[in-house]
Amino acid sequence: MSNPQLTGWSREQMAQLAASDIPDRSYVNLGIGMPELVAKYVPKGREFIYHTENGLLGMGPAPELGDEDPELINAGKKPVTTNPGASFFHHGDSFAMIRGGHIDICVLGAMQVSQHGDLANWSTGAPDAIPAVGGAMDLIAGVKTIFVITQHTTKDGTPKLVEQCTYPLTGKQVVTKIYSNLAIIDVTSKGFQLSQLAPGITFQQVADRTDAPLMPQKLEQ
Amino acid sequence: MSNPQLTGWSREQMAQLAASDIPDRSYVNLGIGMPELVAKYVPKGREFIYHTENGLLGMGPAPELGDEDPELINAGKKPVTTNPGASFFHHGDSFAMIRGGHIDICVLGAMQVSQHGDLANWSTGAPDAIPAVGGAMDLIAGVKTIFVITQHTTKDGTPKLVEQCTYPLTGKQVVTKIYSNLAIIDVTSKGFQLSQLAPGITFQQVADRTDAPLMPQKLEQ
Amino acid sequence: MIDKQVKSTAQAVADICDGAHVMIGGFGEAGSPTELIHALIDQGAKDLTIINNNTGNGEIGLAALIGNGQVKKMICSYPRFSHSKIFPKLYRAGKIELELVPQGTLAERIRAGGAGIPAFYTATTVGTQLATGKETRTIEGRDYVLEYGLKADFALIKCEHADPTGNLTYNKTARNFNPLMCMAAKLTIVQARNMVEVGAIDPEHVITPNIFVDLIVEVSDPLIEAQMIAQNEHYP
Amino acid sequence: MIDKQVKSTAQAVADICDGAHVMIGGFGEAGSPTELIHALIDQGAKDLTIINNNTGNGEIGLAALIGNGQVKKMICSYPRFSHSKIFPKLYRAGKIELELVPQGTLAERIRAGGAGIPAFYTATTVGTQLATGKETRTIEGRDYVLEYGLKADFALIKCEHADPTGNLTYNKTARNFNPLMCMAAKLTIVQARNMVEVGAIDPEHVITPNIFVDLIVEVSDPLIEAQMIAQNEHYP
Repeated sequence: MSNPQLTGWSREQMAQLAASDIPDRSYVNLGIGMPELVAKYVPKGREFIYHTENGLLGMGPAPELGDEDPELINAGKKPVTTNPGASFFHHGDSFAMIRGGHIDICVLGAMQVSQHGDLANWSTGAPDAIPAVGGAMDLIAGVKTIFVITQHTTKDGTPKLVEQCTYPLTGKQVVTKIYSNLAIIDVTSKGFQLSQLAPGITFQQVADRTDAPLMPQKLEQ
Repeated sequence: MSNPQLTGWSREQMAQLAASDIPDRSYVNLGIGMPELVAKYVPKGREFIYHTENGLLGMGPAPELGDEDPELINAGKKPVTTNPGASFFHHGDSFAMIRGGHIDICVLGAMQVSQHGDLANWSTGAPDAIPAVGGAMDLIAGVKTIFVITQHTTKDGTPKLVEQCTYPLTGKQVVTKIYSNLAIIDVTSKGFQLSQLAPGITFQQVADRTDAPLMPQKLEQ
Repeated sequence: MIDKQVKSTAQAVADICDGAHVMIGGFGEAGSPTELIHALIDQGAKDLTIINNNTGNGEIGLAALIGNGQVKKMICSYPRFSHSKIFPKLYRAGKIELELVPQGTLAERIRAGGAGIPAFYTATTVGTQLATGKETRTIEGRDYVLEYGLKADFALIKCEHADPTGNLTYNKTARNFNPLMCMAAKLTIVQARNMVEVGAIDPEHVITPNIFVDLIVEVSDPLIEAQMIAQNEHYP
Repeated sequence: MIDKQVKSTAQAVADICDGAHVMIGGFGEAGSPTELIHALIDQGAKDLTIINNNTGNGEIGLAALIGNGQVKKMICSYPRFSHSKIFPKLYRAGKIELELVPQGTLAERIRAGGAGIPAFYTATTVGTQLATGKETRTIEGRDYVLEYGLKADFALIKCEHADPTGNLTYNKTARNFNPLMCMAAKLTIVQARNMVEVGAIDPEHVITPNIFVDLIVEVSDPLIEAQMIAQNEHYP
C-alpha cells in the first residue's frame, strides 16, 4: 500500500467533533452505525431533539438490558427509549418533517462523497446486490444540513472522498461537512477545503488519501 | 305564471325519502340547509355515520339550548354534538376522506342540476357577488354518490332541472338522484328519469316544470 | 429543557413584517387565534397576505385586521358569512385581492407546503370556473388539475394544551387547519389555552409535534367571538 | 351499533384473492400483523403484490408468506436485513419482482392513494438511479420527480386498541405505515391487541377514524417475531 493507514481520531472523537458543530435546540436525525455515537456527545449547555424516521421525535438512548420494547425502535430497528416531550406519529407525518425541511441536521455514514457534495451511501451497484434504500434519499433531499462521518479511506486504503462518485448516488450536492478520522473537511462551491487536522496528521497525508483536490485551511482559521 | 306552484312533498318528507335510500352503515356528509334534515329520518334498523368536513366523524344532533360549544361545530358553523365512536381530525385528513372516496353519500342542495348530472350550487355568477365555494367542489369531486334535495323550481317558478346549467358549475356529471317536492328523479346516462311522483302530482306537471326531457318511470317499477 | 414561551402576544407577533404571508388557523371562530390577531392589529404590519378559510366576522379578529387596512390579499375558501361585512365591502371597492381556493384543496396545498411536496394533482374544480388557467392532466382516464403547495412566513395558531417545547393538542373541531398551518410556516406562533409541563401530554396524544412550533404564549381565557359579535364589539 | 368484528383471523382474510395487491403494516416487526399474515399463508392466495417497508425476517410472518411462494412482487424500501434470507434467495433466482421505493416516497404514495391524490412531485431520488424513467419537472428552480399514488385491494393492519366501529390507536413506533395503509386499501383488515367499548377511545385520541376500517379481529397476545427468530421458528 502506498498510503498506509493512519490512526487520527477515534470513532468516538469523530462523533464528538460532529456533535460540537450542532447548534443548540437543533432537530437532528442520526444515520445508522457511527452517526449514532453523536448522541453520546451533546455539548454542555445545548439540547438536541432526535428524530427517527420510523415515527418518533424525542428519541432517547438505548434501554437497559431487559427493558427493550419491540414496538419502540429506531430506524435501524434497534430498541430505544423516549425523552420527556417525545411524540409518536405515522410515516406520512415523519417524512413530512424530513421532506418539508423541518429537520435541521442529519449525520450520515458514506461510501463516497464527491468534491461537489454528492453522496453515495446506499448501494455498491454490484450486480448481485439486493438494492435497499430505506430513508437515505428522503433525508438527503429534505434535510437542510448534511454532515458525514466516515473513515477517510476504506480498509484497503481506497479514498472515499473523490472527484466523482463511482457508486450509485444517494443525492447530488448535499453534503455540507465531513468528519473523517484524519480531518474535518468543508464541502465548498470550489470543492473540498480542510477545516481541521487530527492530531499528528499533516495536510499532505490527508491530501494523499483524498482522490480530489484539497484546499488548505482558510487563513483566518 | 304559466306553471303555478304545486305543493307535493314537504321539506321534511323530501328529507325522509332521501334518508330511506341511504344504505345501512353508510358514511354520510350532509350539506348546509335542507340536507341537514336528513339526519332526523334514519330508517329503523339502519345506522349512518355523519361526517362534517371541518373535522368530525360521528357528528350528533344540535345540542340543547345552553349546551353549545363554540369549538364543536359543523361545516355550517352551527353547534353540534358527538355520537359515541366519534373522532376529531384536521382538515387534511378530513378532505382525504372526501377526496379519497371514503364518504359513501353526500346530500346537497342545488341551484341547478343538468340532465347530465352537472351540479351548480356555489355561485350565481352575478358580477357583484362575493365568490365563495367552501367544500362544495371537493365533495362533488370525491364522494361516490351525490343526492340532491331541492324545490323543483325557484320561488318564481323557474325550473332548477335543466338541459345545461347556466350558473357556474360545482362539478360535472356528478349527481345520482334528485329529491324534489314534486318527484324523485334519477339522473341516468340518457338524462332525467322519473322514479316516483309526489302524491297528487302528475308526470305532466313535473315535465312542465323541468327544463329538459323527462323520461317516465321504468315499467318494472 | 427547551422553552419556546414568550410573555405576551405583542412579543409573539413582533417579527411579523410588512408584506408577510401569514396563515391564520381556525374555521370561523373555532380555533381562531383572536388574541394573536389583535396583537397583530396593534403591531401594525401592512400589505399582508392572509391564508384562512374565511374572512372573519363582525368587527373583531380577522375581520378587524382586514378592516384596519393591513391585508392586501386573502387566500380562502369561503369569504361570505352572515356576520361577514368588512371583507365584502372592501372587495367590491377593489381594495383587497381574493384568491378563492376550494376548502379541501386549500387544506391539501397547506399540507403539501409543509410536507415538501411542491405540487400535486386533484380532481377538485375539474370542469369548473375555478380550474380556469390551471394545468390539467389525465391519469388513468380521469382528469385532474395541478395545484401548488402553499407556504407562509408566519402562522398564527390557537391550541388547547401546549408544553414549553411546543407539543400541542387542540379542542374538538377547533383543530381544523391549525396542525397543517403549523407545518407550513417558517415561524409558527401559538396561543395556548393551557400550558402544561413537558411530559404531561402523552406522546401518543400529541397532535402537533414540537418540531413545527417556534413561539408560544399562554392565553388562558380567550375571547369568545360569538359573544362579542352579539354585543357589537369591535377591535381596537 | 355498527360492529365490524369477525371471530377469527381465517374469516378476516377469507376474501383475499389470487393476484390481489395487499398492503401490510409494520416497520420490521413493530406493527406487523403477523397473525393475519399467517392466516393468509393458511388461506393460500397466490400471485400477490405486497406493499411493506421490508421483506420480513427469519421464516415467519412476511418472510414465510414470501417463502411459501405466494408473492409475485414486493413494493418496498428496504428488502435487506440481518435476518432477511428468504427474499434475497428468491430475488437472485429471478422468482420475485421488486419495486424499490424510498421510504418517504413509499409513505407519501400510500397517503396520496388514500387521500385521492393521483400523483405528486418530490425532490427525493432526483439525480439518482431511482429516478430513471421518471418524469421530472422544475418548480421554482428546483428539480422534482413525479410519483403516483398507491392503492391496494386489501390492507393487513396491527393496532393496539380498537372499538367495534373501527376506531384505532397504535402502540409507540408500531404506528409507522399502519394508519396510512388503512386509508389506501379497498378492504382494511385489522388485528387488535385490545378490543374496547365504543366511546372508550377519546375522540381526540383516535389515530385511525373508523371510516378507514372494514374488519377487525382481536389477537390479544400477538406473536413476538424477535423471540421466534431467536428460536429458529418457522411458519407453518
